[in-house]
Amino acid sequence: MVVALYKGIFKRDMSIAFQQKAELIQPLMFLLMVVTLFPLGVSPSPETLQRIGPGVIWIAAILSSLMAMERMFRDDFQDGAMEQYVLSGMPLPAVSVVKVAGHWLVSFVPLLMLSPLLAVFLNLTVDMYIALMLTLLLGTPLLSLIGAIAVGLTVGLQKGGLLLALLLIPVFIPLLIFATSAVDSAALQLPYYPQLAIIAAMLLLAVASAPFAIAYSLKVSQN
Amino acid sequence: MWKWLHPYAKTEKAYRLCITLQPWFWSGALVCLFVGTVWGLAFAPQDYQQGDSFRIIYIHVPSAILSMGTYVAMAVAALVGMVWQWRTAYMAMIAMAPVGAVMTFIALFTGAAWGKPMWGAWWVWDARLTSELILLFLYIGVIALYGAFEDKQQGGKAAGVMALVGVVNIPIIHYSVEWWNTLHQGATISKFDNPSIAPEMLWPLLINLLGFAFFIGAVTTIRLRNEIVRRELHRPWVQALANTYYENKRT
Amino acid sequence: MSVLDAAALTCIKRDRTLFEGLSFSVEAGELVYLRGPNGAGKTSLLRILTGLSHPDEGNVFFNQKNITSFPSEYNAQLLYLGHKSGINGALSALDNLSFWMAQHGVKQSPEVLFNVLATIGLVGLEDVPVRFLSAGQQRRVALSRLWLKKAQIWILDEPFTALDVSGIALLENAFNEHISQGGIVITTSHQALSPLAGNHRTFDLEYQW
Amino acid sequence: MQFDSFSSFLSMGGYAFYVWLSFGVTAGAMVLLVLQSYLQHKSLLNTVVVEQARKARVKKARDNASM
Repeated sequence: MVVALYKGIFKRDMSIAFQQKAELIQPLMFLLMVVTLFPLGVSPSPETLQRIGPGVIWIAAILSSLMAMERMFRDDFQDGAMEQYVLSGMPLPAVSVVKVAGHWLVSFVPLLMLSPLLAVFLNLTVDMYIALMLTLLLGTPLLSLIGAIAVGLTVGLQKGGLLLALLLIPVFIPLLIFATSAVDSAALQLPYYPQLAIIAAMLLLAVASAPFAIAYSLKVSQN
Repeated sequence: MWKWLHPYAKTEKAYRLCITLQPWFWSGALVCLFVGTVWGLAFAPQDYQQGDSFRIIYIHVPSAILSMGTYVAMAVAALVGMVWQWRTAYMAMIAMAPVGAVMTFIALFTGAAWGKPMWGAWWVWDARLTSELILLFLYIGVIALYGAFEDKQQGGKAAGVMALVGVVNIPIIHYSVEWWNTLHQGATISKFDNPSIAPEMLWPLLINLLGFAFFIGAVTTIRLRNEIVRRELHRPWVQALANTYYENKRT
Repeated sequence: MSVLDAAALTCIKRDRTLFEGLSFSVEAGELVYLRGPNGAGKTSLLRILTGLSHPDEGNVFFNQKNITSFPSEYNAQLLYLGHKSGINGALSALDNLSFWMAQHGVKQSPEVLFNVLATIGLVGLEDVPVRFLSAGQQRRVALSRLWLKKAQIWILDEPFTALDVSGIALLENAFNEHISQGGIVITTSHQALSPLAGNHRTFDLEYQW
Repeated sequence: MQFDSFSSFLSMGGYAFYVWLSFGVTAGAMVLLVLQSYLQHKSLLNTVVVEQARKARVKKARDNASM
């Protein structure tokens, strides 16, 4: 019976997300355009693009995720659904995990599907692309989970958008460092499993602790 | 001035005009595309340098030209809508936008596929391909802006302004990208010029261009009819239209 | 025996004590009309009663059990409607209500939903995204949960806002029915309650500087 | 005819993959666009019929309410 409740929340989030398709596509277009700026700004020669490629893709992914992140709790908070969730007696950490999973599915999976095009734009080799995919697969849930904590805190504020970026960018730096170094070592045909293992460890830590932090931050902004 | 054009400002007349135009567009498109493609693929001579991969020109160049042409047509429709306050002009602009975006996508994809055997990479930051990509972003901007408005009337006006801003920027983007390309003239990217086209290569190209233009006209009329129905849902003539549509579908 | 008790509640918002040492109790079948000037802390008091926000001092008891230590029992019997309706604009009234009914574990068939929406005067608007409805109609969609979820305690914050005359009569009628069946209604409203809502106890909250 | 046999026509002088991919994607994009336009047309007419059904439902409710 309880699973049905969470399935209900997930289904509701999906239907709300698909009602507002534009809000899903816009961060992706932002990502594509930011990546397009680098060859124009830096240089179109394939060697330079390949060297800066991983960093460009990851930085653009983080920036575009910051834009989509706010949508996670904003609607539910503004129309009062968050209050009803708190009062519905369901454990808030579990509810927030369901909402974070829904948000990850809706905004990061399209990003993963777009990554081949970005790899072609920045002239990445096949092994670099595989490493990039692995780091994205492990890294983006981490972005969602940690991002949800900050979104929970700033959702009550009117001007939360930019503040969210200021809060989250420092926290995303370790992920950025290990992800880009993994792709760089893939470019040099070196093994990149240590970096992946560190990212996976950070993800597991987040999965274990973030839901409670999210639930607490939602309660704080409720008050 | 232009008295004969005024009746088409009213939506029902414009709807009827679309219905009469559509069969002509479709027949023109099918004939020209068939003739142009078969002629280009099978009968036109090979290019002495690139061999048969050159035949992609018969869809790349028409779609590239028409992607630019559709954007200009969109801007003209926006201007007409703005100056003479014609709602149908805005609807035509919105009908054209996705068609132009698809044309730009076709030009991009065929350009990349054509470049692959030459440059060895699926995507190269060649001047024309880059400005074509930026044009696609302009199209997506106009479509996204229109989609963001709940009140389609207001959305049409806003998208119209963006279309005009875009059309002013197209030449600026084109020349700055050209200059950027020559500036970064890396040894790896050989300046790829359109080979001088022999007459028997040119004819299928022109026919295909006409074919694509007819195709754009046909799809735009369908989408214009959609926009008109979407905006006039409660008008009696649309109700009658929907009922007759479902009557003959049911019998 | 009182069902809901507030013991020595104190609430301080932005360094201003809204109320201090506030105690009262509500028996079954009672309609409490919370009155007070703007800024007196009515909304804060209601949110403390529901457990949404915590008082600086004091506790709230439901059937003599502290609501912070036994939240699930209290939540099952509580229905709170704040200023924000809890209805998502992108979804239709039907989707919203069937979602909330499933969350409350109340199995409702579409017919019941359609009937409730009809009694609340929303015929023909059941499948329209809620954002296209007027403020009064959106308020009615939120209020239709009173008919759908069987909860003993109704805590309503300004439920009459944006309602027209027929809406107000409908709601007061529902109050009367609810308290006659032993329910509790605690509500605020910027206009006086008509006798249609049945006998009620007014509770005044002074504005404290 | 530029090609002596149909198979050499298909091979396109060794560039078969690129030529046929381009033509295929172009045809595909055009067909998808036309399909989307017609589906949109059908769904719009459908909304008109749904609107009429809604008006009938409201009128019926008002009639038996006023009875």
